[in-house]
Amino acid sequence: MITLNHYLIVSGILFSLGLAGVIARRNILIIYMCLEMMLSAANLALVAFSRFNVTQGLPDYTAQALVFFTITVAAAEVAVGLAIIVALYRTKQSVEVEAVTKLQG
Amino acid sequence: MSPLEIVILLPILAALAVWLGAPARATSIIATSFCLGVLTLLCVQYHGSTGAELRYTHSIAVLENPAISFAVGADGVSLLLGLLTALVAFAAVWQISPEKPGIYHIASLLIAAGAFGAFLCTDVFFLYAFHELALIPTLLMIALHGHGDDEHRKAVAWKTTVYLGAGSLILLAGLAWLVLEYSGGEKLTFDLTALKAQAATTPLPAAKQASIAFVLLLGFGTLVSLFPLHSWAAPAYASAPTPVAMLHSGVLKKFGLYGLFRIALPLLPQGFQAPWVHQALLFMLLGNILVMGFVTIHQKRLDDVLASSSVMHMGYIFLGLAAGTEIALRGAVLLMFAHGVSIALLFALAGRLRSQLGTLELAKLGGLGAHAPVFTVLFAFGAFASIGLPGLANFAGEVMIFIGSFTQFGTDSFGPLQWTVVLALWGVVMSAVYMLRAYRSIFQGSASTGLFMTDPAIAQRVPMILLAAVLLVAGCCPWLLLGLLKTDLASVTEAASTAVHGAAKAAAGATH
Amino acid sequence: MPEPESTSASLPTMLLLLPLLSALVILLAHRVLKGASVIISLLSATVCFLISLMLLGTKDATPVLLPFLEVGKFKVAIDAIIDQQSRGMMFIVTSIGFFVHLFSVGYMKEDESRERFFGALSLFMFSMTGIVLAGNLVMMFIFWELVGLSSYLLIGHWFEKASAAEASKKAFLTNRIGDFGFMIGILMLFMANHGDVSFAGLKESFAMGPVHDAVKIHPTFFLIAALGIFMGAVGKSAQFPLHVWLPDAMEGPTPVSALIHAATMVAAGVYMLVRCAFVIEASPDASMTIAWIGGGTALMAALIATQQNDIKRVLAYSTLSQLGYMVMAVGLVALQAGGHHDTAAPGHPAMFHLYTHAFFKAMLFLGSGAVIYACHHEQDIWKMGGLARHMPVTFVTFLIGTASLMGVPFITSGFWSKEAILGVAFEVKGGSPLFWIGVATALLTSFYMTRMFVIAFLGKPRTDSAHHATEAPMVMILPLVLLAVLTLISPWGWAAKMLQAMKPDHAETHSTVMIASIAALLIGSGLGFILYRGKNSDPLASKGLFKVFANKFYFDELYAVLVKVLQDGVAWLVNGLERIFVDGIVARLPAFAARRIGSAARVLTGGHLQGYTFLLGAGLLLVIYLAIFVLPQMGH
Amino acid sequence: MPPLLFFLFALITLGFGLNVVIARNPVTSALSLAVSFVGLAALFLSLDAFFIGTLQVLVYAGAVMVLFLFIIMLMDIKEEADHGRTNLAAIAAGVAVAAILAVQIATVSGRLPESAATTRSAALKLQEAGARWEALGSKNLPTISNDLKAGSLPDAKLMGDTLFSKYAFHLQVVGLLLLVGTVGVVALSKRDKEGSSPS
Amino acid sequence: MSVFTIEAFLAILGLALLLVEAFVPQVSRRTIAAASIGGTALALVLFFTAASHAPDSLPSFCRPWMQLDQLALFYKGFFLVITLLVLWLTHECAPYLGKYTLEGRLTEMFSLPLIVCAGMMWMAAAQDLVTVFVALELVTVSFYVLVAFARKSSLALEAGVKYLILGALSTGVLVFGIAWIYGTTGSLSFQGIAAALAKPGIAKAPVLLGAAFLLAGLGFKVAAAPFQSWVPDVYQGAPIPVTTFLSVGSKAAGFVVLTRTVDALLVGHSVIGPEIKGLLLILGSLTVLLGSLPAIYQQSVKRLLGYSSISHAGYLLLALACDDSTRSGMTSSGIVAFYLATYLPMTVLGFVVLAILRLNGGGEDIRDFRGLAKRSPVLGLAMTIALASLAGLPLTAGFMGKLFVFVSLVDQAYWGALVCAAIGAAAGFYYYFRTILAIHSPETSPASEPLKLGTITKACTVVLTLAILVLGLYPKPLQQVLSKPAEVAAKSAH
Repeated sequence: MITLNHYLIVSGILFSLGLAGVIARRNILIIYMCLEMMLSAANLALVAFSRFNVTQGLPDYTAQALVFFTITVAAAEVAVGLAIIVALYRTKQSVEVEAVTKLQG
Repeated sequence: MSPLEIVILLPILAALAVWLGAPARATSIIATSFCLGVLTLLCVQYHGSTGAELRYTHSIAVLENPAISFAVGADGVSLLLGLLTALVAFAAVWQISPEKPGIYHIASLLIAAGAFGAFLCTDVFFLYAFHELALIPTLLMIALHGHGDDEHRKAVAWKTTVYLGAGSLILLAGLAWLVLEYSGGEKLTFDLTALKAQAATTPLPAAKQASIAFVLLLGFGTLVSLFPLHSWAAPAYASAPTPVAMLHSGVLKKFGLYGLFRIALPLLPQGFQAPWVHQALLFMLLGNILVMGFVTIHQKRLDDVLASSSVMHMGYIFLGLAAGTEIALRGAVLLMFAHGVSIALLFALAGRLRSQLGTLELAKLGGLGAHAPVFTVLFAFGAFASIGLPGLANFAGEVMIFIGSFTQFGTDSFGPLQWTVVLALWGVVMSAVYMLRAYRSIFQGSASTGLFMTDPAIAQRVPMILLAAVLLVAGCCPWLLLGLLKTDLASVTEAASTAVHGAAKAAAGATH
Repeated sequence: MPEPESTSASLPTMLLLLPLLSALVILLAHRVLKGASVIISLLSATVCFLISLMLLGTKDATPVLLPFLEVGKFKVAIDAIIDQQSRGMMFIVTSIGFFVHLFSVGYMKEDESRERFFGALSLFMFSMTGIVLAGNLVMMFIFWELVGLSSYLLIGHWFEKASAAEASKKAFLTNRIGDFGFMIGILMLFMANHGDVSFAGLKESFAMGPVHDAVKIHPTFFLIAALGIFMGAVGKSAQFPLHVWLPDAMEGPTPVSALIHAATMVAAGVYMLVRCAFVIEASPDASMTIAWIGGGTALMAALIATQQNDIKRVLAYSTLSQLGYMVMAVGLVALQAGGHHDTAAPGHPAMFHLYTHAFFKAMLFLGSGAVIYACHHEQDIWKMGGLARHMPVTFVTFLIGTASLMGVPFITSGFWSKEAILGVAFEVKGGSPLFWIGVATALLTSFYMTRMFVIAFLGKPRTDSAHHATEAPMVMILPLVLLAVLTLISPWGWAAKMLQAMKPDHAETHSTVMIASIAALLIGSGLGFILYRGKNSDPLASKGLFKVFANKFYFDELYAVLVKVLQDGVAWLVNGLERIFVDGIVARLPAFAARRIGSAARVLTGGHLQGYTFLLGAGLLLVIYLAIFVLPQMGH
Repeated sequence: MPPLLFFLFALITLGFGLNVVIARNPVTSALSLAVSFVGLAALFLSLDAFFIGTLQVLVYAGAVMVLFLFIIMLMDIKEEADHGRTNLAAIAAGVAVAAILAVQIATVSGRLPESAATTRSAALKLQEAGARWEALGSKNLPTISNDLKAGSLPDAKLMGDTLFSKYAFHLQVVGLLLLVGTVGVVALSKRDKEGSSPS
Repeated sequence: MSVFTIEAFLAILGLALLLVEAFVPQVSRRTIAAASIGGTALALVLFFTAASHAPDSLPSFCRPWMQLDQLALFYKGFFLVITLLVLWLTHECAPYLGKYTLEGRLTEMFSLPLIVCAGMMWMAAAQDLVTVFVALELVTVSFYVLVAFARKSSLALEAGVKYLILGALSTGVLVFGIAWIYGTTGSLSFQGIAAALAKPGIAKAPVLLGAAFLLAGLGFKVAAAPFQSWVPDVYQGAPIPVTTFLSVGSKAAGFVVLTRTVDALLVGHSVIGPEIKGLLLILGSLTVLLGSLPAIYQQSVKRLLGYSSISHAGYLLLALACDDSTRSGMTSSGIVAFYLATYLPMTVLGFVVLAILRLNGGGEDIRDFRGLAKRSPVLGLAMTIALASLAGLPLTAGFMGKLFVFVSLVDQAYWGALVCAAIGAAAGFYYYFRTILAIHSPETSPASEPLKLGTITKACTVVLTLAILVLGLYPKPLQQVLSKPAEVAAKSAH
């Protein structure tokens, strides 16, 4: 049978994959995609927990509401993020992390 | 409103006025002389009092829990140190030459205010806080207007600042610990009287007292340049502009000693009784006396000699505190006063020497005694006072400290404390060596070519003559000062003297 | 401030106050006063002399003049002991002081800064009076140091001269070393006697009080205490090994040498030891040590004196030698008393010798001053000669002094006092080596005094200055004459009694002693006369052992090395170690570490986004690791 | 959901997720992400979260991914420029961190008491819930209690109820957030009239 | 007045300003600035008049996720004040900021802070993680825009990108943490979490995993090590008003949430209490050190203030760890709030001076401060006091904050953390005083003409300086405000 553990492990692996991408990739766009992946992994964990936290015979919808908000917020974040990335691209002609190393020390 | 509050606030207001454009010299001289007058009057009024309670108290609550209040109050010890502050501050601002920028006066006034606050506040919080008021003025004065080349004096300024800062943080931790342990019930209090009351009714276990005492020793010790935490002091005084050197070495440094005397000893009698703390203190103060004695002998410039000697002499005051007997403690207080006056006088003279001749290199000076007899006599006053010549202020203090350490006779009479005194006495010889050496090479012998100086004009002599006169009067009539110290030490001594004997016994027990 | 109790307090008070006032007035107003300073100082010395004469007739008392320090039970007052010892010493001090003042008026006439000189003289008078009157150890120490200061000022009077400056410094520092021991001694006595450092209290305590028993339980403690006290005397009375300053002190003006470095201050050590006799008596080992150091110094100084050519140095070493004699006497008497001290003992050989020596040595010094003055500040005896004819009065007084010093039997004071000391040495068990040392010293004394006298006063003038020498002026001659009178009368019973000379009245005189000393005198002076009569240079010079004498046993060289190695070398080393270790470990190492760590930590903010994300990830791992795998295991 | 299906969708989610991370071409990454999200949506469905699953497909796999692709196309980004070894450290670091993190999460996840719970052991009790809903009286939404009693989970309805009753305020805040996002996008991506920056 | 009025007013005002700008393009910047500043000031006035009776007016539907305790009210006031200051600063900086924004437009700079303020005020009252998340994201997303707003400056853009990526990463971590906390405790509300953690049977490791993620996510917001690396870069790159807002507002917002979370995790006999405390101590100590030591090397004052902000976050974390120490009259949350209140005037003052120098053509480096005391004595003194306060010198506000932290640490006998705090403070003496030294140095900076200050600027400077001194010398009123929750909590506990 598929247990909560399975879901959590999938969520954990997905989160880790995202983190690996964030650290390893140089393309800011892909980094951003990986961030979305991490967010989704968190959502998976939330949904799984909400399903197995049966309250009064039903899944806990407060957690699912949080997932709803997460998705919405993520969408807004993506919009703003992409706008910033576009602005970066316009000035630097690049979306690689090497384009942003002036501030340091 | 207590007169002490006026004394504390007046220099700050004067500094503010100077900053706003008031005539610097006049303002600061008026302010400091007013403080001097007030404190002299208070001393006269207080003289001979035997009541242990504080006088001229007034307090304004700043916080209720922890109970912190801007509380002032004084007994003989604080009045004496306040008087010292006023004297040195007056001398310091007077001798600033008029062409110097206003920051000289502002810094001097702020340092003086800090010292006043530290000596006259009875709340641990403000006592601590006021001392720190001097930190930035000191930094600025040494780094911007100090002696030596730019890089050197900045390095010295930083060393001093960070060292003192770090020391005061250790101190803060220690004080916080003390306050936490001694505040009865749920509420913290920084009020010294309340803390003392609590210490009297429910003393802490001895082991804990010892730990706190040690932390406080390190904290206060850094501010007093207790060996081996002293290495900031000598370069700082040597590099500091004259008024700062006078105020810092003469007055501000005494804060650490005052703190130990006022806070640590009465609240943690058994802490200093603990053999390890006691012996650590003896070891460190011997470091001050002997190591710094040799270091001073090695110095080749007058400012370095004075600066190192100032560090060295702290050892004697610590010795008085370590002995903890009534005689020794009073001796320590006397010596604080005397050392403050003498070193301030010496730094004032060294400052003048530097400004006239441009060098303080002993090898380059010589024969000034013939050109500037008054100057020479004044210097001799300072120098001989600092080597503990009877008739000048330092002697009475030193001798009381020594004698105070030799009060118990018995099978174990020659404990670590007594051996320390014997070694410390050798320091008296060493201080004569370097002081006379300096005196010899500056004033005696034949004058070096191109170095010519004259006696200061009458107006410029005022502060120096004042300080020299105080040295003489206090030296010939130490009972005048002792009259201020009639009973205040009872609480300290009762606890501390048992402490010392306990420590001596314990140490003797350990050696057998 | 307690009211002075009638006359017993008023005389000592005036004795202290007058010179102090004089010194202060001169210090503050010498610019205005100019020459009047001299008068003020002289006046104060005169009045003091008169007061001390009045004092001679007073009864014993111990008035308190002024409270100095008072803490609880511990009291140090400026008080006074008035007894035979102090009255006699006061007479010496004030009389010689007065004469020297008088002499100085002439001697220092041309000096530009004679106000300073007289001011310092007054200061000295004040300090010395204090020592004499001191009723307790702390007060004694206070004035002890103050005489050191005045001595410093007076030796360094001509401070532009490097040698004078160095000599004054040396004197002060050497005395400080002595005072180091003195202070330890005082502290130990303070401790033993539970806070009472008055001589009266201590004496009582040693006799029957708590200390009486403690002495038996802690003999080492009291040995050290006694030696500590003695160390003070070693410094002040220039005993071996701290004797090196006294000859150098001759850099000061000659009247100073007469007053301070011959008659009074250097004798203060002996005075103090006699005051503390009960302490020394309590410890036979200490007594023995003291006696031997005294004897050793006496012999050593006498040997050195045989090869000195500077008239003042000869006298200085002679002073050393005689002080050694006195110190030896102190030790011997203490050994003799050995705890069964007879409180009623009227005299003391050391004090008696001090007494007689003070007058004739002061006279000799003043005489040498007159000679130097006459010879235009020439001090080398080989450049004098034949002065007897040019300076008859000086010659006569000098002759009296020399005879006294050599101990010409029966008529000179020196004979009686020296005899008393040798007598004690002879009597005391185990004192015979010291007795023979004493005799040898007496022989040498006769020898070098004869040598000096013969070279300087007899024969023909060797230089122009000696040739044109004339008798000194009246103000300088008068003191010489008066001192000569005092020298002559002082040993005689009635005078000794009146002047409180503390002459011991020995019932018996040992013939051995008498014979030995007369033989020593004859052999010594005879040899001197034969060797040096009509010589233009020293026949013994640079011959083997005599070279060692001439070079003062190389003490100065040895000490120079010691100072260089033990003081400057150690100072250099300590300074370096302090820089490296203390400053390094406490200050520079943490600063360095903070800067390095800070610098290294800047890598964390190196500007690379990937680095930041990695750090975030790694930080996350760290936090999880800590939270789950480390902290729960730590147990709280 | 049968285990087989779970593993299938988990594999899709993770496999394409991996492809996002390792693909050289951003377009591939974006498309893989979309597929991965679809797999994820299926997993949501398996957890009875139909509404969220739908949302995941609509918002993420649909709107967001389109946005990404749009931007990629707009910028005409090709493959990541090959900087050779410089990336190696970053890759190693990323892999290491991710691996450790995954292990940590997996370890801890096993220690969760409920980790062995299955959809069967934590079965939903729809009938009971329906009864309780009905008992709520005036607050009862009949449509929900009817569905529940009929034995089906009215996921969207329940979600709606939660959002509009309990989290009505949050919903408005999120609305504000979206508005801010819009404003931000406009402010940040509007062309400069001076036209200093070429596109 | 409803509890939402002020927040709603601010949000609507923000949106209205955007609309005005969109539809009436000719409206002047001054008008917009005046509207936003005036609006905030009005909100502040309203807040103070309404604050006293606000707790009673909480409608029942929001009771599960909202609370209006003393702490919430304090933070709301705090956010209003900082917003007002930031808006004023934005207005001051407008002349030079306009050079870097599109067509010199700054409307968003005036409107977004209002929305941020509303978000932060909601955060202050949040009672569950959903609310926290939503409000936090409102703030964060707005900040993405604000940081990158001066996009003609490549540094601002770079800061924007860095903040964006790392911020999003931290959001992911935060949500993951929320998920696990929810999964293990079965609740999203702080009360529920606390209740669940008080049960002894709960498995520790999973809760700790969730807590670790949560702390990491929030740690990023408050600039705690090892999540601090973005701070210096972003602070340096962002426009001065935004940096000010970030360093004071955003940090305070982070700390409200952290306070609430930590309270929930530590309350009573929480099974994971010791671990959380340990974690906070370690992170706090690390933060102090990693904030202070690299700061020694900084040449840019703006960046220096970034490091300073990190090290202050460290002290705040240490204060949070001393949860049991209530002897100093305040709970740990009270101390944190107090510390932040002292942190506000000194930091803002620092940025104000930076802004004034910038406006007069100066740079942001320490050497640009040389001779400031001569160029403008008032600014010189104010900056000196601000820096002294930042360094924690007694008689200034900064010392009072540090004192409470030190006392708590000693009370709990956290010696290791105390040593780190002391090292950090000692290093602080160096790097803060370096600027003071430059200010009073007789050598002049590249620009050396006297600085002319407007009346309002001068007034603001003086007020902020006085605030530092008053908080340092007479902290009683503030502490009274903050010590009430302790009493309430004590009552409710019995």
